[in-house]
This record gives sequence, C-alpha cells and structure tokens, in this order.
Amino acid sequence: MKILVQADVFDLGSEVDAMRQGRTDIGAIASFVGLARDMNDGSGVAAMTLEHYPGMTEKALAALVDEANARWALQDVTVIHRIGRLLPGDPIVLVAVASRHRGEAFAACEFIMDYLKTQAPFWKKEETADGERWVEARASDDAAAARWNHKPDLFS
Amino acid sequence: MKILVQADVFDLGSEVDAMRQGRTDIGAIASFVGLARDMNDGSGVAAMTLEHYPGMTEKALAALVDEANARWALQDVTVIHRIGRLLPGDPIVLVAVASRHRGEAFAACEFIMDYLKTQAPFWKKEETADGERWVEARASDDAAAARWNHKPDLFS
Amino acid sequence: MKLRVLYFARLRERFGVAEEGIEFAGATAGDLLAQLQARGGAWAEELAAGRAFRLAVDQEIVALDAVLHDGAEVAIFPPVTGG
Amino acid sequence: MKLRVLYFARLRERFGVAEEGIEFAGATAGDLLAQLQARGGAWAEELAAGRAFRLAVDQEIVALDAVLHDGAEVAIFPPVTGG
Repeated sequence: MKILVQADVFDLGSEVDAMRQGRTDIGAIASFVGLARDMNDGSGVAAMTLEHYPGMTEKALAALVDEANARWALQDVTVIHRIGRLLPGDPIVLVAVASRHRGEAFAACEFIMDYLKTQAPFWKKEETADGERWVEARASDDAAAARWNHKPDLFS
Repeated sequence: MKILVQADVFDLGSEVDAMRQGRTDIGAIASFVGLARDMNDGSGVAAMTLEHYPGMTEKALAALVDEANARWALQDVTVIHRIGRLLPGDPIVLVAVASRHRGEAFAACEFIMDYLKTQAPFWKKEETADGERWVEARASDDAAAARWNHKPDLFS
Repeated sequence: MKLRVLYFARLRERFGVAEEGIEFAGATAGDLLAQLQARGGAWAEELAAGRAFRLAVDQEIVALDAVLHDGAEVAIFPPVTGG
Repeated sequence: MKLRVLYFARLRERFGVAEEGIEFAGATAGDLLAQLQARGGAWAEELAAGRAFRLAVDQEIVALDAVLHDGAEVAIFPPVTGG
C-alpha cells in the first residue's frame, strides 16, 4: 500500500510497474488518472491550485484504502494526489488497485475515487478569465459516493 | 481509437501518455491491465498460449469499442490484446478509456473488459504440471457481461 | 455451394483440422452442423445439441438459423476465454 | 480549555485567518460554532445553520454534538473538491 500527497508529477506507468514487480499472483490492475481540464462549468480554466489539510489528508486517504481492503480482496493499492498549482493537462490524482480478479480491482478503484472526491480534504481554486474561483462541491459526487452505501455526510 | 492484437508486450504508461499527448480537454483516464497468473483453478500455471481468430478478433474488438462509444461520451479508447505464449506476470490485455468525467471512463473500461471476455475470439491454453489444458469459459464472465444488458449469447 | 470452415482452440485439436473447404447442399448453419455431426466420432460428440460452442459466419456470431451463402467463411469454436 | 482552530480554502479566505488559538468555555463543536458566529460578519454568514461546511476534530470529520477536549485541533472547511 502506498499513499502519497505531493507537489511533484507522478507517472502511471512507473507506479503500476512497481506494483507488478517480481509478482506473478496478480491477475488485474485497474487504475485511474484524473487530469486538470481547460474547461469547467462553462468557462476556460488557465490553471488551478490544490490546497489540502496536511495530516488529515493522509489519514483520510489511508482510511479510504482500509475501507476498500475490508470490502474487497485486494493485493495492492496506490493512491497519489498532487497539491499546488497545476495547468490544464496535468495529472492530479492516481489510484491503482491490484487484485486476482478484475471485478474487485475495478470496484475498489472506483470506490476509492468516489470517496476521495467527497471525504479527502482537498480544495481546488481555478484561475479563469473572470478571476479566481473556488470549485464548488458537486451533488453528483455525493451521489457517486452514496452508491457505495457509506454513512451519510454529517453536514451538507 | 486504437485496437491492436499483437504478440509483443505493451506498455501501459506509454499508451496512456499517448492518449493525453497535446490534449487539455481530458478529465479522466480509466485503465485496466490483465496479467497472466501463476495459479488458476487450483493448479500452478507455468505458461499459457493465447490463440485467436485473425480478422474476426479485430472486428469484435472494434464492435465493442463502437458500442462503448454509443453508450458513453468518450474521448479516446485503446484496446491491446496479446497472443502467443505468455509467462506468469506477463500482461495480456490493456483497455484504457479517456473521458471528461470519471464515471463514464470507469463504466466504459469495465464494459469493454466484460464484453471482451465473452465476445472476442481468444482462447487460452495453460501449461500445468498435469499437462496442457484449455481454459473453460466462466459463468461469472457471462454474468459480468449480462449486467450491461446486452443481447444474450446465442449458444451456451 | 462451397464453404470455408474454420475450427479453433479445443475444437481444432479434437477434430484434427484447422480449416477445410466443404461442399454444402443445405441452407442454414444448423444444416451444416448436421452434416458435420454425421461424420461421427468427435464431430458427433462436440457438436451435439446442448454442447457449448459458438458459430460465426463471415466473422460475425450467428444463430443456428443463419442462412449460408456460397463462399461463406464459417467458424466453429468453444466459448471464448481471452482477456 | 484551549483549542487550535484551522480554516481552509474559501473559509480561510473569507475569515482572513488560517489558524488561531481560541479560549473555549463550551463543551461541543456546536458550542464553538456559536462562539465563532457571534463574531458577526463573514463568521455569522458562513457558519449559519444550513450553510455547507465540514468540521473535523483531531483530523476526523465529526458532527455538531462532538465533545471537544483541551488542546483539540478543530478544523472548519468547505465541502471538499479534490480528485
């Protein structure tokens, strides 16, 4: 299990290769990379800055991975989330899950992303032609996380 | 869109980087790599050989990708499936899907894998201590594909 | 009519042939199966009703009632196991 | 008791403070919110009932009835938007 919060760019290929290295018991690796887009909510985005809550972030990500491990038979999990200023096209977040079977790898990977979106203390601020704006939380992200039947958020 | 059937190994990192190259409109890339395992159905597997139906394979994979494109708003799809003799730990299949939003990328990636498992003409033969054996189709793979409400298989 | 018939994987090995040209006087894929079953042995056994196999005509999966045409490429193979 | 209170993202900007030490005579997280709302202005506005924010004590999300302890690290922040 590997959980990192970092300003530096990550490399999907290297991370997945590191999971596989020297192992012959893995059947499936599902992975996800979230990227900064040049458009959001109808306006152009020149750059974004990711703020987080140091200390709690790592705990929240570890709790998500623990929960995924409790739900599915996983062999390895990597979660990397970047912070700081990012440009369109830059990778923001990586989740990779290794398992014997693909169904578990897919489910756990999507579960971790859905929960990360609603439970991990990161906030995005976008730079647009109209100035800076904080990204608002999406109801669709709450709905995505709720699919997994987690306890509801305590405030909303 | 890129669909390849090849004996050569593929590289997940290079394939996903190629999808992203020069683009700033992609928000999500979900990907999957299936690997040859050293155990299957309770016995050790020393190697496997993948046979396919040249011509039909490429058509079947293209049809799966077309169907995924019809169901979800996708920006790019790559499917690579290897043939020939593979050893435990070797990658067998890669599916990568780019979309603006993660839900569509995850769904399409898993859909393509589930359908590939039941619709694309590949067959695996395993080398075990007891000799060679053809891998039998799994009811769980039919069930996984049926989740997507496709027309049922014509024979079973 | 003349058909090109392909066999794959376990069926190729059981029949001992990967590909053959067949003179065919029937109409449907089901008629072709009956003709092959009449060869007896592995043919009768593997292609019996209730056995798990797939049939493709010109590289598309079809049902038993599919009508064949002269020069068709017909393939008979086990349920697939790639991925 | 003494609390360390942290603010993040939009709330940090609106309140103009990232972190402060607070003398607290109440018991629960809800009591702390009432004390902060009493400052008026952005505090009253952003922390009003029905506004969307989250509360963490010692880096765990909690509800308003969470009991605070001396030296607790309390954080108040908007719904998260990472990933």
